[in-house]
Amino acid sequence: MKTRICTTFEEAIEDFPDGASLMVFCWGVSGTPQNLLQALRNKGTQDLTLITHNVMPAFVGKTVLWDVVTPFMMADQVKKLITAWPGMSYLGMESPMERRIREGKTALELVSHGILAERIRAGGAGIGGFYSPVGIGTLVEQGKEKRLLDDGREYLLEKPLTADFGFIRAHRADKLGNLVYRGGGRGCNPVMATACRTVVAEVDEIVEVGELDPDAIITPGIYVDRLVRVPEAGLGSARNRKELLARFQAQGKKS
Amino acid sequence: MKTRICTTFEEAIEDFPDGASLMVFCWGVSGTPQNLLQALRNKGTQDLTLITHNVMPAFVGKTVLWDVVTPFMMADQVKKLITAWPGMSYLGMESPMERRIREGKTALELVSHGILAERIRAGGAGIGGFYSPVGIGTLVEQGKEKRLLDDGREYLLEKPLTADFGFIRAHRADKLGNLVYRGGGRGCNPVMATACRTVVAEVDEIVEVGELDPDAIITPGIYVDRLVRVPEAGLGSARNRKELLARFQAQGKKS
Amino acid sequence: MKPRLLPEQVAARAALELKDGDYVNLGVGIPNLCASHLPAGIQVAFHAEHGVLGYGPLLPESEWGRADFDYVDAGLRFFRPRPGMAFCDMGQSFDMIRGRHLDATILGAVEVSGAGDLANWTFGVPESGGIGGSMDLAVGAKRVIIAMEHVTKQGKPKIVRHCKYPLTAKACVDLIVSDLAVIEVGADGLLLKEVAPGWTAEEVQALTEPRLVLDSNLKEIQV
Amino acid sequence: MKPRLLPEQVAARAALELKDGDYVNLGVGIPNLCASHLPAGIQVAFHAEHGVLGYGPLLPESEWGRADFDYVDAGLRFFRPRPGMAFCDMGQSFDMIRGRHLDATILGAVEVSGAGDLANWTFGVPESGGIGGSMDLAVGAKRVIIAMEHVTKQGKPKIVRHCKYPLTAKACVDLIVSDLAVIEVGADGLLLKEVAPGWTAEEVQALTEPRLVLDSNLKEIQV
Repeated sequence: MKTRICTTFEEAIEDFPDGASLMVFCWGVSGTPQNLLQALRNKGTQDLTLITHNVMPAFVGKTVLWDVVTPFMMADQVKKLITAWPGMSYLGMESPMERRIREGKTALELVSHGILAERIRAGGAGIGGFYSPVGIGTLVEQGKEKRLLDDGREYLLEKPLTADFGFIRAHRADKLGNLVYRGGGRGCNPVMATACRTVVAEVDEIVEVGELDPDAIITPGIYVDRLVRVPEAGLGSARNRKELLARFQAQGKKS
Repeated sequence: MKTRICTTFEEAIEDFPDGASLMVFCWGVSGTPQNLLQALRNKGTQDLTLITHNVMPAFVGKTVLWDVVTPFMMADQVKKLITAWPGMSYLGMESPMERRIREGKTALELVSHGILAERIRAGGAGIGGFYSPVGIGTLVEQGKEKRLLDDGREYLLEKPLTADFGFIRAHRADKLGNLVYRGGGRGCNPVMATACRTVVAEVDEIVEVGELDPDAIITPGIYVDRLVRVPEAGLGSARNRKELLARFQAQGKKS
Repeated sequence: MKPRLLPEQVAARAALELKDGDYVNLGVGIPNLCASHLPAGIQVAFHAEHGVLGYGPLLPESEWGRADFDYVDAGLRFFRPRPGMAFCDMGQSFDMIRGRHLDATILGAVEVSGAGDLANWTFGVPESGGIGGSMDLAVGAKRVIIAMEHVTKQGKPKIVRHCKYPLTAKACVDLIVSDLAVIEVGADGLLLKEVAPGWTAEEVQALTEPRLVLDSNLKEIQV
Repeated sequence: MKPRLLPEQVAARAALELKDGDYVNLGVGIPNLCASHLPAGIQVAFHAEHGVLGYGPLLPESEWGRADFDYVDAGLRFFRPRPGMAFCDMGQSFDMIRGRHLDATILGAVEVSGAGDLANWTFGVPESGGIGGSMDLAVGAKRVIIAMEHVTKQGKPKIVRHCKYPLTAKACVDLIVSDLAVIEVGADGLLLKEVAPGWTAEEVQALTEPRLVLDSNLKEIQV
């Protein structure tokens, strides 16, 4: 299917309904589709099933960057959460997501980082399930088939994950939707792009077809349904990152 | 573990014993570690378990390029073959490998291309097994657990594959063993590099650390044990490829 | 004998099933001809199993002096590089297939059954040829289109009640485009949608083992 | 109270376990300090879960003006780019871990049992923190080294008969380096190999729940 280039984030998610499932990666500022998340927050979409690695705000050192938009800010929109890191109490602060989980408003499915990535990969790659050596003898065993395989080790049967929408943050795209990433911002973005019915990517730059090195493309356009360019001062843009750092350094000097 | 740079192909495989298992990719001239294969042929190693996609010679149009070294040339060294394409009779020619299979000298495990790749990936990624939708109702079902999963589809349980040695063909390496590939020569090389105890890569060029773009490295050095540079006129080198084409074109004009 | 569609015409008719922007894998034989017979104005990205997406047209033999062995398709034929193409590893290539990301595959067939079972990877014993990527494609592509001759060289039906040859996949075929007809495989069996110019439904039925249901809007193939 | 090893000394002793060319993942806390206390002359490639291999040293706060948010470690700390580093996706990053490609991981612990069971991801209920990559690392790394304080802030043993806190993995720990001792986890239980300067085996045993077997070559920790 053809990749569509959208001019606004609102347009890119206009058909995102209440109750839909969403995959999104976040490693602080890096790899996080902040503009799409903000559009979804503004839209007020409810009852999300959210699949994400960590529900934490962005931080530098011990300072939280509250104006960086992450899944942490979306707690009241989430009905079900699948994650490896739901809470913040271990850092001395009960987070909104954690509170909702305790109050029974958000259901929690706890996974490890690696098994979350692998379940998403399985979802994107048409695998019905896989036997994982991770989590044997721990609480993630609950409700899962445990099996001794030929190699004499025990494994858990893990099921694939897919979602209705995937929000992707990449560095550059061409007009066919081929994507490249920058540094650790790659994260789980490429895997998530394979496992969602509608994949929307926000990128720093959209270049002409042929400008990306075909040997270096990480996510081929086959996986990408919609593209939006992050505006010059948009969330996560080069300028926005510079401002975040400058503001943070100024605070540091004051204190 | 540190990547070792070897000066000869012989040195790179000197500890390859009879009876070992080997993974190797081949797409004609492309992606095939011809020099390592030739060294193993010269060494005369016996009783190999060979894991490869196709046992076919290289060809252009309908002309076979007999001096391109592929697993096809190694039939008499192979005790067990795991492949998606063992024979050539469908092209009107019984191949040596096929003959050995018929004579019971080589055991055959037939797989599909995709499931072979996925089993190798599982081997490299510590997956105990996976449920595949491919092959239901066909002869690859034999001996495999068939299971109806939650989505109402039937799946086969497929087991991981690993090997003692992996021969890899890449384009460029740095001295840490980071690899990049060229075009379709990538093939199954990156997946095989994850699933073998000893991974030996032959490459067109070995560059200094830092010369490869970290966002474009396909196989990180963690997977690569030994490196050998293909000499200027070595098998599969730019010069060798040019000569193959020129010779082939000359033949074409004669006929 | 009455004229049938030429291989190029079968390919052109099959190619009509493709849409602008589709990602498609073509099998060997007639399917491969589809690349040169796309409907005007549509762009299709072709997928090759070993990890090539969106490659350009095949190099004519006169240009093999400029050929590049790393730019070959699944049949080892040289292609031209094309802006926007992408390479991936073979594992990722089959993830695309198995994960239902390819819009369509056009494959050849030895036999297709009335239930849409497909046999297309060997005429005989397993070791005489190979499965290749056919099982993965037949199971994984969103749409499986068969482009083939309607009968064998000996004139026997290739659309049969039950396949005799080793299967590629069960109930996987969506549409058959032959040199005589276009047939949709549905829950109720085979629906004859189009016949080759000059051919009647009865004549096509006579060369087809399972019973064909006639589409209410039966047409002549336009090529 | 008798002096114990400082966190930096624990890290330095744990880092002695690493070899030139190793690929290593470091957990938060004392383990992270190992990066700055490698033995002279060895190079180690550090792995971060989200897909970074071989990154450079952390940026001191004075250089945060040049920081890059795409160059952060697993704890969101800025690192310097380093020649030879490589990025991959998070799936591939965990393939490395689960597939036993990492030579070692050095992790912190809440508790370690005499059988090498590890608890290190939550002090309480599951939703209060997270598993992160700890379960994958504990199961997948070729060698699991724990670097920690020997007892809790309240002076209770952290090396226990049975873990009370939710487990990270069973029987996964190979070696414990604490501020009092170096203890190998073997098939026969815990082998006390080294004690901190000024400490006796008996004193270490008194702060350790399971019985320690004394290595025939018991030494003082050299830091």
